[in-house]
Amino acid sequence: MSETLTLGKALNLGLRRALEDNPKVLIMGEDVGRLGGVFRITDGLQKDFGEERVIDTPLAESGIVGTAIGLAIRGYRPVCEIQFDGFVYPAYDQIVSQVAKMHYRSHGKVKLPMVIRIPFGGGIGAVEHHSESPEAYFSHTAGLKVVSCSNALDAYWMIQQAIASDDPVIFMEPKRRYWEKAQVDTEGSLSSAYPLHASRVARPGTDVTVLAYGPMVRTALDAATAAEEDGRSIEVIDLRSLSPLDLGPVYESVRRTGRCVVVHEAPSNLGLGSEIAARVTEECFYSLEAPVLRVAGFNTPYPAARLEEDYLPDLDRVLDAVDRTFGW
Amino acid sequence: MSETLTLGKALNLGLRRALEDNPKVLIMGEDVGRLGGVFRITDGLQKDFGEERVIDTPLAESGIVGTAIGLAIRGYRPVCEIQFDGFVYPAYDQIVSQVAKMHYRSHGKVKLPMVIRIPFGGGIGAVEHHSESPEAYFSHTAGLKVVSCSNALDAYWMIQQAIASDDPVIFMEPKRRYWEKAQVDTEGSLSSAYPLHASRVARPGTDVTVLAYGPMVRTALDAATAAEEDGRSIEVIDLRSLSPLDLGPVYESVRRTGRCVVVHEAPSNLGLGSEIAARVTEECFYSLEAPVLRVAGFNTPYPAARLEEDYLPDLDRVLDAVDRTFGW
Amino acid sequence: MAKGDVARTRGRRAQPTSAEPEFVQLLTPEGERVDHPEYSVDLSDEEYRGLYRDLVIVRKLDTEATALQRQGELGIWASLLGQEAAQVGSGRALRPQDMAFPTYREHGVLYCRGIDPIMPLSLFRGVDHGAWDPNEVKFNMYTIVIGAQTLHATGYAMGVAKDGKVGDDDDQSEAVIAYFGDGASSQGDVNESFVWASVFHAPIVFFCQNNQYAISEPIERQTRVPLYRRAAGFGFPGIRVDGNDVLACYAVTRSALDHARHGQGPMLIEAYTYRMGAHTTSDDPTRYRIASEVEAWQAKDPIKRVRTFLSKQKIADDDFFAEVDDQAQREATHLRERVLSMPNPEPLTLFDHVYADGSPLIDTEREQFARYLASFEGSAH
Amino acid sequence: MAKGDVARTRGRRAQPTSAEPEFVQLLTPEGERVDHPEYSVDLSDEEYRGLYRDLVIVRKLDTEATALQRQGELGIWASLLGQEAAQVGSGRALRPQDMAFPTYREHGVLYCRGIDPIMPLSLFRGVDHGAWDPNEVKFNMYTIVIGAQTLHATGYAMGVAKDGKVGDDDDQSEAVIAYFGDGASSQGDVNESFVWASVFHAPIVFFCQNNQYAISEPIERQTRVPLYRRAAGFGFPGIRVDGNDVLACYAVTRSALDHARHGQGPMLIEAYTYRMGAHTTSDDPTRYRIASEVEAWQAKDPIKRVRTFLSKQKIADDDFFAEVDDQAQREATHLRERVLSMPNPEPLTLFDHVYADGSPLIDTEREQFARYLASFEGSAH
Ligand SMILES: Cc1ncc(C[n+]2csc(CCOP(=O)(O)OP(=O)(O)O)c2C)c(N)n1
Ligand SMILES: Cc1ncc(C[n+]2csc(CCOP(=O)(O)OP(=O)(O)O)c2C)c(N)n1
Ligand SMILES: [Mg+2]
Ligand SMILES: [Mg+2]
Repeated sequence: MSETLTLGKALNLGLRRALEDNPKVLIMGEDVGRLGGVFRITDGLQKDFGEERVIDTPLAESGIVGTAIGLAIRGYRPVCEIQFDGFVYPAYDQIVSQVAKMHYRSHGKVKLPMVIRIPFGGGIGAVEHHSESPEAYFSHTAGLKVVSCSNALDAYWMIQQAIASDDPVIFMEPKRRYWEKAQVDTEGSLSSAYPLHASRVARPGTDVTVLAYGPMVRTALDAATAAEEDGRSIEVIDLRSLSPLDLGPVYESVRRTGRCVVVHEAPSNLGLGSEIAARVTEECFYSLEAPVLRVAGFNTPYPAARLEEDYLPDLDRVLDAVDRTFGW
Repeated sequence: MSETLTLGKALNLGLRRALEDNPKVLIMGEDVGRLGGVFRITDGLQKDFGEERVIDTPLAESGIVGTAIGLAIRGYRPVCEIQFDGFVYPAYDQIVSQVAKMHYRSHGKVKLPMVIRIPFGGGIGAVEHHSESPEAYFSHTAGLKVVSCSNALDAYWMIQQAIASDDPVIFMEPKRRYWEKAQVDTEGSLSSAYPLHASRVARPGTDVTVLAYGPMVRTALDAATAAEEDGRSIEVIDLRSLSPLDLGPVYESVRRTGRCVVVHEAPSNLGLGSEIAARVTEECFYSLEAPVLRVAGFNTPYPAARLEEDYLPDLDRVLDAVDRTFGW
Repeated sequence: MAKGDVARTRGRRAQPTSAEPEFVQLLTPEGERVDHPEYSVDLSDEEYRGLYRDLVIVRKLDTEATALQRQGELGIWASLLGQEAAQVGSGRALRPQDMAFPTYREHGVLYCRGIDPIMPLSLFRGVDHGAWDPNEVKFNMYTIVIGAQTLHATGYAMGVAKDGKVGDDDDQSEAVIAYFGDGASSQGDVNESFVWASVFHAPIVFFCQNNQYAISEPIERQTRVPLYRRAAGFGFPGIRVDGNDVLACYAVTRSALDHARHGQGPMLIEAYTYRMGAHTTSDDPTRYRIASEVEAWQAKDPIKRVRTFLSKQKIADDDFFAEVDDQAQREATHLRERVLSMPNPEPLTLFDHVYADGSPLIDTEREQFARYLASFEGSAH
Repeated sequence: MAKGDVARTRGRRAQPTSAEPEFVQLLTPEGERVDHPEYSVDLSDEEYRGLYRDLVIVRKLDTEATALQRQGELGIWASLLGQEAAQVGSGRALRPQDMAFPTYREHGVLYCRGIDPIMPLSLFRGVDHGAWDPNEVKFNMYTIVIGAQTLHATGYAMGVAKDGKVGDDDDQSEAVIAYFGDGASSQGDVNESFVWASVFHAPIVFFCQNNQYAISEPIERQTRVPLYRRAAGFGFPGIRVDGNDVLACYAVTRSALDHARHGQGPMLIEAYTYRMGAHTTSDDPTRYRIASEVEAWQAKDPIKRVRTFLSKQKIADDDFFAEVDDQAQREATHLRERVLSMPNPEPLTLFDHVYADGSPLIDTEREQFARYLASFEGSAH
């Protein structure tokens, strides 16, 4: 049946269903148990599934990911929660040198079906280290898969698909959208859900292609709505999968529109926009009316909360870039 | 006076001179003292400058970088050696969340004049984790500066400039070129040396612009020599500074040649080539005869030694890409 | 079965909390002065009153900050409520030349260093990330990444030794104190800092405020044995002190700092205390701990015992207590006024101080963004 | 002055190495069986001879591998020379159902698990990164990143407990052993694994081969006190064993593993031994240690003492020793033959196994590279 859910609640229900469907699924992290996580994404799960499956861990991210690897080798499917984006770095070595390489190292004899959930991005007025966008660090790492949901419906299905995947998945959650509501049909089977590693046209359009993922999809859609009033038709594509990228629909779109703008919160320099710009230019060289433009966080550390509105891409900056693709 | 030096020996002499010129300069890392480093880059320095300045540390990279931060706050200028590229990740949190952010966090009141030396890249027939190219992880990180030397002359001066810099510098050393010789004029002052954060035309040309840094500069130059025999003139630019990038000379070149190829060992996906392709396309949109092409490591974990010749970009793959820019 | 064990460990408190903890105490919750074979304090009445004044003021300022957050004037606040004795005792034990590396909760230590309590509030208001000079105030910026500062402190202490600032002269030689929490004790960085401090014989005191919780996680999620015992395995002494006893915290920290400054190496102090409030203003402790536990600790309040002692010993009278309350109120009001009048940062300042030597990329972005903002001038935006 | 101290610590050996180390020993370097209050072994003559056979063979295979590297048949080799007793003793203590997590040097443990010694040589030859199935052979792939495997082992052990495989039945219940070195003890990961193992009461034995060096760095660069003492501060027992005494290593490891499998939690064993050879074939130990130190340890050779014991006790005669040498030689020759005949991997295999479910990006690259390679067919390339 279909219900109206916040993105956070959809994740919670998705995790619950994964715990129900497979006894090997574990949830582990800081404060995920009794507290239900600082964002309450695991709310009620320890109460219902017990401390053996929903585990409050010691305070050390390398330990969380490192022991999850061992549990995965033993046959479990751990879902690790990193409390905030800025605290994933102590686990970086285990993620880059172990999680990403184990399958390759073993010639496929060791699978690490683990998920690392990371609430990411800014816009919640937090202090330092609580608003980072580290996705490029993971997308650049061969052996990892990286996805990001932008709405409650995707949140519900994508978290289950990530857990079902035999590859390790970095699951980027748009924390500032946790409270946004959408209709979610919780019936149906995983297999019939929209594919995990496929991008999706979130709003069809004809004049320019705007790409976004996670928290910026809403921003892009708002920009499209605003642009419509000015009689400009923006096609918004939700990338969803950040590694591997699914750019087929993007190429198709750009060949039609001839214009492309990529939006993300992460700094522009070596952010996903750079890879997408490079590939789109290679694939659509003769269709482009203007270079692929990027609307991104500035190349500074994430600033203090009272500056984040200026730092973060917003509707106006997206429209400004769209305009520039026409003025080129 | 001018002498013929290997790249490794030039680094050793540059470090020696830095230790002589400033009593606050320290060298710290695993095996850097009595052994002189596994690549002997710090050979003889502990003997001459003592254990208080050339420090064999416990075996923990986060500890090396974390204590170096404290030493820098105290007024020292630590030069940390990470033994191999693949072992920098345990220090990633200290680098990304502390080294990169301290100056910003303090509004410039805390300077961290530290250098993190990383022998990087493949081609030496090593086992896993000894042939990584992690530079994009650092270049994407605002607050860090990243450079890479490609020859003995640059090695000698750039390491001294990096140590003299009041910003933290990630110093990427092309380990497989440690034994390559060049003429080095060790006279003269730092201030008169070629700027640290400037790219340089390594070989002028007219038909196509090939960009490289670190170990791939030699490969690009060899390709240029080979191409010359086919009557094709390749301009090779040594990027030298990976953050910030100095692309002015690149734009100037590409406007002349209309063709651009970027070469690096790191995986193509979100490697420096993607950022460079995006910017060059933005700046030289109407000059490009073909999209900027990338010759890079494949998007797999670094393979076993007996596969690395296939994995690594070589002269033929560079020429193949050059050809494709003409066939577009 | 281990399976059962794992479950059981969750329900049961680790030894230290179940049994009466073995710790250094000089002032009981009832306000009785007790002796300890190794540690003692011999303070003047003025000094006793000074400690009381500090305790009351830091609590008052903390309460004010919590109120400011509730009223939307701060983005978040990490309250020290219940930890005043640990912070005032250790803070007052520092000599002027000593350097402190705090977490994000050491407002009391900061105050005892003679630093204006307004200094960290811009961080909690979201105006900046700290923006003070650690060397100027001998107090590092707050560090939010758990445990990271313990390595910075250790490196700094190595520098102190290199500078030849370790020795017998208490007014010249320097020591370093690194603050961290019970949860932080699980981080690799903290344990690595123990390795470094020991191997390099650094003049540092590790001061762990075991306030029983890491957000929602009780101490037994981090250890089965008292934390102070961690030190011995790294080659230096560890000791537990009653973290709600300002005299014990002062005495033990003072001696540990001098031990370090004299060249006798590092020490670990576990201040056994309790976080009376929420982890931060974003936290809801009722989800994970019961009222009776909090009440039990109320009886061990760090301020009440000092007041009782001062009265009993006739070191202070009601006029004094009233005067302290007035001063606390004045300082709180003054703090509030200055928080309310804090200007918001100018948009373009977000590009400042990324690098000491600048960067063309940042310069270009600043310039482009300035032009972009200008393009809205006059418009509705 | 700490400055002096820092310097001095470098010259001086830490306590354990200066004084005769306190450790469990059952067989002296002179081949005398000695008793220990807590630990004993009661082996049949056959078993004694078996241990000797293992020791001789693993050393012979190791010597062969070193020779293969010298001849350019291996890219690098990490020799276990001098550590045979620690590896054979602990390796033989494992029960069939137990799981081992090695570093990159545990060739002897691997052999005692009944695994074909050819298994890891493809890694050292540069043919692959390991490519074996840890669960099939109950022996994890070699881990090169120092310390990382201790967390994997701990997580695996948590899984053992979750599976209800901890209990009194020695044939059913499982234990895990994690190998690491003295240098690794400084890594955050290793200390975090101690925290996890203790808090979750995991059925794991941490087996640290203290071979006195981390490449060129002597043990006092990692600790001032014996490493086995590290455990107590994390809440579980630690013990030091004569790492050159195969009987002591066997007895102590056996009991620690059973202690763990029975649900009594983790233990740390420090095997006090010595790396007789270079760190790896790329290393030159003459740069950092003196011959006399090596000679002193030669006198404590792990094999010589067993041979003496077997002879004295008439458990084995010269025919037996000769037969063992023959078998070792045969196995070494067989190993060499198989190394020489190892095929090089096909270029396109570098794209295999990046992902379990594949990736379009990899598929495209494989296809393009195949076309690229084909374009050279017939050409000089
Ligand atoms: C590396 C890292 N992981 C997670 C967090 C989120 N976090 C902030 S405070 C905290 C608990 C800290 O507990 P403790 O060390 O006991 O200090 P306390 O807050 O109790 O003073 C956590 C998990 C963080 N700041 N840094
Ligand atoms: C994280 C990391 N840092 C550095 C290295 C390089 N390295 C390989 S072995 C080694 C020394 C290890 O010493 P120890 O732990 O005592 O083990 P041993 O080699 O003596 O058996 C070092 C520094 C590494 N492999 N991993
Ligand atoms: Mg706490
Ligand atoms: Mg060792």
